[in-house]
Amino acid sequence: MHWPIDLIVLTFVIFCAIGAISVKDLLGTTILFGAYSFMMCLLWAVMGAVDVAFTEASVGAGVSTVFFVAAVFRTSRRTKD
Amino acid sequence: MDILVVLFLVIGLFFFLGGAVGIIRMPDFYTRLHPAGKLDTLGIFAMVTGLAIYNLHHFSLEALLLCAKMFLIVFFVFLSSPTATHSIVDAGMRAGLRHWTKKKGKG
Amino acid sequence: MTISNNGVAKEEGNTKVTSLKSFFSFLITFILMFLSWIVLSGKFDPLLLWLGGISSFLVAYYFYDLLFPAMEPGYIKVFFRFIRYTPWLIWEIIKANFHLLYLAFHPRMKDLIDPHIITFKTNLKSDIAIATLANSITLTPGTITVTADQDGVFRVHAIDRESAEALPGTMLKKVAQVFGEEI
Amino acid sequence: MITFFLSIALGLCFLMLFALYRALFGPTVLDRLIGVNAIGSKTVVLLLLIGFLYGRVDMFVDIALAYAFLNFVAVLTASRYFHKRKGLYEESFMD
Amino acid sequence: MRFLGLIIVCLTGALLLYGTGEFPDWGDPDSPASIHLSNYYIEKALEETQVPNLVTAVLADYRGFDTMFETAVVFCAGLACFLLLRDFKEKKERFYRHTPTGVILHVKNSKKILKTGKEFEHMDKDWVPADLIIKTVCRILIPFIQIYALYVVAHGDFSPGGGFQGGVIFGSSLILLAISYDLKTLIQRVKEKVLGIFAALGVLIYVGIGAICMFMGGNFLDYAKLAPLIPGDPHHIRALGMLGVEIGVGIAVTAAMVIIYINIVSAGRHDEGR
Repeated sequence: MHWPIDLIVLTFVIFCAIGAISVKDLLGTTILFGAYSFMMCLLWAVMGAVDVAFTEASVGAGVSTVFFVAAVFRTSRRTKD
Repeated sequence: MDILVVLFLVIGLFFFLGGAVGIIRMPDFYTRLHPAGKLDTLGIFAMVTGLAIYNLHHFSLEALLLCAKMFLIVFFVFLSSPTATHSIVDAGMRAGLRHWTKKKGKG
Repeated sequence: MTISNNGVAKEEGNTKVTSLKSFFSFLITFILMFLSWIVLSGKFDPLLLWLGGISSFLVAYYFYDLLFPAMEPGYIKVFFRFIRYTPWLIWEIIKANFHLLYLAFHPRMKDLIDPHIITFKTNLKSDIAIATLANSITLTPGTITVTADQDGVFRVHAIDRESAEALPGTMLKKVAQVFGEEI
Repeated sequence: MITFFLSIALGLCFLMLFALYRALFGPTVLDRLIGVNAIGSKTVVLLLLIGFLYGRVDMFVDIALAYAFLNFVAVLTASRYFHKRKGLYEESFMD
Repeated sequence: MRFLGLIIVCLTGALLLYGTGEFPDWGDPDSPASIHLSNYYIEKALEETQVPNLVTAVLADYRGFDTMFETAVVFCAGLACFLLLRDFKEKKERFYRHTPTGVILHVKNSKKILKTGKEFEHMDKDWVPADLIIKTVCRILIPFIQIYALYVVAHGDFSPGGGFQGGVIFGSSLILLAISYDLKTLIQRVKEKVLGIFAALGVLIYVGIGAICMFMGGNFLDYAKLAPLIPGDPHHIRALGMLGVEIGVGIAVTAAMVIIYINIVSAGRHDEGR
């Protein structure tokens, strides 16, 4: 019934993933990864897996972004490749 | 009643559209924040109001509490969204990003 | 359990008054937390109500000084005045949002906008008044607060001349009236 | 009404594309941050709409609330980075 | 070399896509995954456990061991961050700030610790003054976030959520305190020792409930055997046992998240901030 939303959000997820691995700046990668998690949460919610969506929203989008930024803050922002 | 719901939702969508177009068209970072931070806030307000009205079709205590819960989201967004906007602007200022002005705007 | 840089006035000598105040702030935090628990939960099961009571007690016991650092009796008046301020603010936000919409859809947008930064000083003292004014300025489109410090100096980024000119006027008066401060 | 909600949700998905453009191709990191913030605020409403589509709003409101809060935390953390480290381009990052 | 990698990745992807052709259809009722166990769970779970949320019933009751070791993994992650990063060495350089004027003193290579009082205070190189607006707004928001997190923990039976999500939200509300003020404020409020004890205590609550079930004569984590200990309707005893387990998970996850954040952001020195 909700396949259009499903399809569109899935496309966005792929865009976010490609962006997250192709950006050179690590902070930018972190932020894009947060966007990826947001989209992923939406995708789970569209599929009806409510608990998984909640976990993704809380862990993937919130805390892991915070941890990644903290790690970037203590190391450097460049990638080697 | 349904007309009201449709009206609110369409107004909210219109605000969101304005925000999205603003994000694309504005010339620099600071001016982009204006539509992003504020039109979205009002869009959330309008859309949640519409959805809450739709939720009150079958009036009961549970529906009322659910509406209160929805407006908790609105309360939260109205507190947090301007703070996030301010924080981003402050970060840009400290990072030393120049703002776009009319005279040397071509660059 | 106090925050050192919070501006909590520690007057020596009248610890009794301080403890009474902190008890009141604990009580009000507890009531607020319990109300929000009921709104969130929506179930009136005795077990869940007990759990709600225990959780709001824990939050209020450990973090009572976050919501109200020093409870004053005047806060209730401030609350009602703040409720009266909100509709005006929302109306102002809606009115000004259409201006921003007009800007965003205008084909020659770059001729209309003229971003610049203005600075002005106010006499607001308390943290919460400054934060309210700053957030109100940010919510009213056309202007974003860049910095606001303890002395009440605001730096505001405005998107065009028109919204910059209207700035410190009515909103400052209303906010000062809500929090009972001089302009 | 359900069809109308579905079309509104599709419209929001379409608008998300603009914000996603800014998040993917934004010239600076802060532009990406704006894009992510805009995506977050749209998604809150989208989650509520999906809840109405499934007819179980009481479940989806929880996720939307958590979502609004965690979006705030993520944006605040990322911008707090610049409050502590000065400079948008750091450590000969540009060369 | 990169070209070779691309080819390999594409080949693997093509192979995987080829493999999906053999899968059962999406939502196929005759697929192997949904003929054995799922039906049992869907039919019997509500009747046996009195918990409306099926996912919680499966996670905390039918597969209780799984969740227990997940909690142990989170605890181990916190422990690993602590052991790898925590730095107990004494600092060589010290920074002091004169409060009224804001002048910063930089003391190198001295064992002597200056006296700090009303005039001078410790500070760190990375410290920036907390932003007024962010500080005030976060101060107002944090209690509401915490009550929401506790609500998520307590309502794991009825609505989505549970111990893990609630714990993460509670932990990020404490992290928000560190972001909006500074790290010292968080450490003053919630001591490091307390965090460590809580992280272990959460796992202990989980294991302890399981062990009590064993002492009462049942299997490990068989909540039905708890019925003589707790007054009330014996039908709901499984739901109550699950609630206890969720609370344990919540405590462990909260403490582990805060430990990880503190140790990462200050590189184990716990001194960012004043």
